Amino acid sequence: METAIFLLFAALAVVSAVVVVAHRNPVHATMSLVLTLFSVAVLFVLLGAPFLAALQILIYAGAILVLFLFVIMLLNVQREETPYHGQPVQRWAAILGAAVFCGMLAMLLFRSSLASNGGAPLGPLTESLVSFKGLAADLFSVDLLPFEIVGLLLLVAVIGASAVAKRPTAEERLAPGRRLPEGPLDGAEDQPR
Amino acid sequence: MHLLWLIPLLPILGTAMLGAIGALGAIGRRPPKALVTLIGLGAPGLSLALALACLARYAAIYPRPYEQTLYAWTAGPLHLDVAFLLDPLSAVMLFVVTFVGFLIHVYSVGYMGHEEGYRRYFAYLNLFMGAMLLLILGANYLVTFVGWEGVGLCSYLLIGFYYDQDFPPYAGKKAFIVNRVGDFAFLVGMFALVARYGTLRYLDVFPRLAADPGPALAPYALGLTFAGFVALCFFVGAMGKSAQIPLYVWLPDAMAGPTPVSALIHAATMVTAGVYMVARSNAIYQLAPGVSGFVAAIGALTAIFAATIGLAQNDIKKVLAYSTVSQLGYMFLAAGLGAYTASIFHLMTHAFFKALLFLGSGSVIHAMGGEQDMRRMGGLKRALPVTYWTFVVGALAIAGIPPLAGFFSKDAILAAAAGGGQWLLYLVGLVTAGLTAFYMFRAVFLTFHGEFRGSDDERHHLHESPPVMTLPLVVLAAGAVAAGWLGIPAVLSFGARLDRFDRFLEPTLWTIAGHPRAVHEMGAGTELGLIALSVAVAVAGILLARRLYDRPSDGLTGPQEDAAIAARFPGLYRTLANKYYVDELYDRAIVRPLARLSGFLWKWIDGFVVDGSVNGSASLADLLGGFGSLTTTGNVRNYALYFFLGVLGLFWWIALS
Amino acid sequence: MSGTVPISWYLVLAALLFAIGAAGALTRRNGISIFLSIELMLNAANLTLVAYSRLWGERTGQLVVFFVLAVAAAEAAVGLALFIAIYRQRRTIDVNRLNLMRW
Amino acid sequence: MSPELTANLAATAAKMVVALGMLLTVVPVMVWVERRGSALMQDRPGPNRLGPFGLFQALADALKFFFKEDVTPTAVDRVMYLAAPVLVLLPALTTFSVIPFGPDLLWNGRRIPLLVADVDAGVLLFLALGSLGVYGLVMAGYGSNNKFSLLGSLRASAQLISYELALTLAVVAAILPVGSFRLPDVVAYQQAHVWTVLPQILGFLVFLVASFAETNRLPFDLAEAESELIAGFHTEYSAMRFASFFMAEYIAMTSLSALGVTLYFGGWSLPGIHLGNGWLGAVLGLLVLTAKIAVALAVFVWVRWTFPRFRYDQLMRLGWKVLLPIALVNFLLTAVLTLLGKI
Repeated sequence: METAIFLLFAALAVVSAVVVVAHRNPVHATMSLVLTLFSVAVLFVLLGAPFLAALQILIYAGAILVLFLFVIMLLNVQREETPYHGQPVQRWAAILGAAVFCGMLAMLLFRSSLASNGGAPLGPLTESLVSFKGLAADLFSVDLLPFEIVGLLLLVAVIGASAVAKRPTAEERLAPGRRLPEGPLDGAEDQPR
Repeated sequence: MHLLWLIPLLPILGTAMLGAIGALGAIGRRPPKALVTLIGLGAPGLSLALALACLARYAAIYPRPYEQTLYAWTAGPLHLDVAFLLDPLSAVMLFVVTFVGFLIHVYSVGYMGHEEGYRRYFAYLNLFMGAMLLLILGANYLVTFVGWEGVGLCSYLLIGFYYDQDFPPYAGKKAFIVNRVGDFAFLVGMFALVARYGTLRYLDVFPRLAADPGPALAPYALGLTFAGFVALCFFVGAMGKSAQIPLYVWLPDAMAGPTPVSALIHAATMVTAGVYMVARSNAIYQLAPGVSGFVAAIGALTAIFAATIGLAQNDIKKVLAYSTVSQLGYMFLAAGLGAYTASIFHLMTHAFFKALLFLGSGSVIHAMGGEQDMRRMGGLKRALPVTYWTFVVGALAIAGIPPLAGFFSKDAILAAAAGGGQWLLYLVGLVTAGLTAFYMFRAVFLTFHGEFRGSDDERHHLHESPPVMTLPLVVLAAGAVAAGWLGIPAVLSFGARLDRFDRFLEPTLWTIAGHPRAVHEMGAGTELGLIALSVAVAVAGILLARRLYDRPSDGLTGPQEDAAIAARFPGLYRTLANKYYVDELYDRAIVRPLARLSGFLWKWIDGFVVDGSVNGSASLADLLGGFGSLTTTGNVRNYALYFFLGVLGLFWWIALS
Repeated sequence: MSGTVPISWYLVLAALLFAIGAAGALTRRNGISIFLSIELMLNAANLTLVAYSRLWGERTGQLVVFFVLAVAAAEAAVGLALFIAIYRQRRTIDVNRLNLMRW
Repeated sequence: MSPELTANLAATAAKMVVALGMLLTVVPVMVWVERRGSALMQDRPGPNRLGPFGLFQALADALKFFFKEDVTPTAVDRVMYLAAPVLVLLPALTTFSVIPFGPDLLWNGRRIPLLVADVDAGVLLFLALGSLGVYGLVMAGYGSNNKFSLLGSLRASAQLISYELALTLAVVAAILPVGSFRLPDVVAYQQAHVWTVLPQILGFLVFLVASFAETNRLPFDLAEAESELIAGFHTEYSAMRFASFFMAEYIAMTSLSALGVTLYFGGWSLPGIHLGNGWLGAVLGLLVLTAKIAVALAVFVWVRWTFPRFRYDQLMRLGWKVLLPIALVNFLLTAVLTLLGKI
């Protein structure tokens, strides 16, 4: 039963991940990523981390990716603008590199002790691993400092994001030394090499 | 006497102080002139006082040399000390340099009083005094060489004193570069000495040479013995410093400096350093008779050569400059003949009367507002009586009229030539003496007699110099009269031994084992005859000058007379006036080929090879950088790829190997 | 759930997801797509962390995932704001055209 | 299959039937309530021809949707366009699974909790699944390839993630004293103490306002503001697909109402009355819960026909500058008081 669930969602995750990187339409890609996240969340539940699964969906799927979609629609990002010409090396090197990475990881996996005992069934889930209380207790005692720092980071990120994305006021737009093109830029200097 | 080291140090300190007070300029204030004068005169003055005190003390231990080691510098087996030596030879030089030097400093206060760079002038002059004293007091060749280079530097600085004009800096460079040739030979000589004897200390080298001359007589290089080689090297050094053929060319041009400088450096002291050096190294020269003969020949040649050029010069300082070259030739003639005492004797008397003559000419130039051409002078004796009379004393002294100083010293040299049987050299010396008398009095008559030939402005400007300038003239004139009395030759002593100078210097002459010094004996009659002859030649020269330039029977003025002579002997006169075209010859034979070689080195070796390799490596770096910059596409994805591949590599390295 | 699925399966899955994300981040030209690929890689890392957490019975891995989530949120906020700003200036978020930082 | 598993599956299936039946019957009822209610408020008859009080009007509407021609515009992004209605419906239906609708049933010696998904992270699951609802709207708007739709879904997504914050904070504050994400625990806590609405009146108000926004109901229905965007994200939909959006809206309302009454008004319980763990208790619990939800839905209808529509900037300002700070303060106060043991 568990194996079946794993296989189902693992396959779903991989397929949707491929769609994420392969689909030319960013909205589809984002939607596909939602699916991947959902699958991974299910795997989190299998691994005894229901809290993280919930967070994954609540924060990642429910907030971050909505933000992505929001921006995609706001900027009206259509299909990718420039074709691949002139950069075959980049593409194939990247894909090859990813493959090599996979291979190396697999090699590492089979060389390590996981190869011998990794296949053995795991022990039963412990209460301390699954319960929210244990996680919360750690978060507010052992890891209090990182927790606070993360809070600070989020605050900074909020302020920074609003500062960066803020539409310049009329004066700022007219200030000397600023160039805010209203239409598409002339292509000459921007032609991809 | 233990304060000997202060004598050269004081003027150097003076220089340092004069330089330091220049820092006042940083706060926008000029150093007060009185302070400059105080330091500039005080340092050599104290030096003179100390020198006199030391000499007085030295009398007690005479004739033993006194050596003072300040600092022992050891480099492996080589011992090179900062040490000073006081012996009869350096005592004479010490007296001459400090005494004449101080007088010229005093004179300079008046002469340079209205010039820009008063402080700079005294700083250089003090530095010169220090270096010169280092040169003569040095207890080994190295200290002497330091002084030697120091005076060369000061000479360069002072010749180029008027650096805002065109010619003086050029003349300064010329002096410096020509001197380098000699200095190089001097260095080579020192190296040879070190290589063979392992020391440069006078009181080491000379006693060993004197005790065992054998090794020094072994063949060494250039077909010469070791002694001959070293002697030749030192003489080439002396050629440069003391303006002998063929390295004399810088000295006439050196007149571009202020006149007191000409008097001090280019007449009285520095240029005699070569003579001093040869005399100091007499042990070596005694072992190298061939080179000594060469020295004598060069001296004689220089003497008559410069004298003939002096005949046709119209610049009063040029006349004196060639006269100096000529007199230095005399000194080398004597030194080459082994008459070292005679050469030093002449050196001393010459210091007095040539300094006097230069300072006199300076007084004239001062009065003329900078004019140096004798053709624009004339009749100055009424306006400048003191200058006139002192100048005449100097001229008589150099002409060799008894009983003035020049008579005795020149006679000593001629006697040495005649006594050694070198009649050709004697003849040259005699002719030179006549020529000297002639051109000196030509200068006297052209300058002081006759009618004034300058502009009205200059006539109104004519004035006798202030006492601060005339007083040194008078003192030097007294010296020019009396200095010779220290060395009255035996035949004129009437039984008394009045040749004190010879005897005083005797301890500095080394007696080489197995090489007894030649003692030339002449009959008293012969000697008296020769003296009479030389005096007659001098008088004849003076009279001829007077006939031509003072009371012209044909009603011609001096310059017109020159023109007439030039018309009668055009080729000869032009050759003399143009100094035998030596400068032009050097230009063609040495300077231009050197310039072409330098041009070649510059364009091809430096420009192509050196710059090429430097630029080439830069270009290579640029090229490689160009390849490298191909990776800098500005495309973030490319960078991300590099990063990713790097991570892969790290991963491989850390996790899998 | 007694854990019948070997932990190495999770790790292989995570590696696969990571590789896919890496390939995507390096081949896409659209800024947003690159961002998505990076999120994918983060998720793969998270999966690894949770898997190890399960393997050792330790909560630490889960805690780290929690922090990763927070950081990802911050990163997304700032990153997207940057894209908006860039879009205002250049009317594109195609990273091939955002190549001013060369030479 | 072990008998244990079989029993569990059977129980779960039964609970799902109950829950689904409830949710699906709510829709036609709500259509009728909405129309009659609005008519009542506007002092007009409303639909009154079909059946008693026009009750069958809703059935007629449903039949109409079933038999209308399904039009799919040619320029749409087909995957998005077709998936959107399902995705809208899915979270609305699933969220209800964590709502308990009666006391635990003791039957055949086994204790059956009366909720479909009895998980520890119940509230979280509700919020997580609810947050996925936004994707349906976004996909619908984007997939329609229509600028009005796109604008509508943009508005919807921004609105949803904005109000989700306040909503979540209010919910968390409500369950803070309970110390559990399980909703049965929440009900038990309220039975033991007092309805949460009393101490959490501030949180409840935030929850209430945020609920209107979350369900895209007036006064916050800017995503489908007909005067500006025709019908917003579902402009291009027709027939059953349109009906899906329609249903999703009411089901979401119902689910949210269920969460609200469970959190703040004791859920299936009544204060001071113990329903027992038998069948009677289960039926009574279900009835009590239904009644409470009905009241809540009535409030939705009441509000809809009472308030005017907000402007979009007003909506955002309300969400970020009023509700969020209130929710934060409320959360902080609750946390401190809980820590001090005052609640």
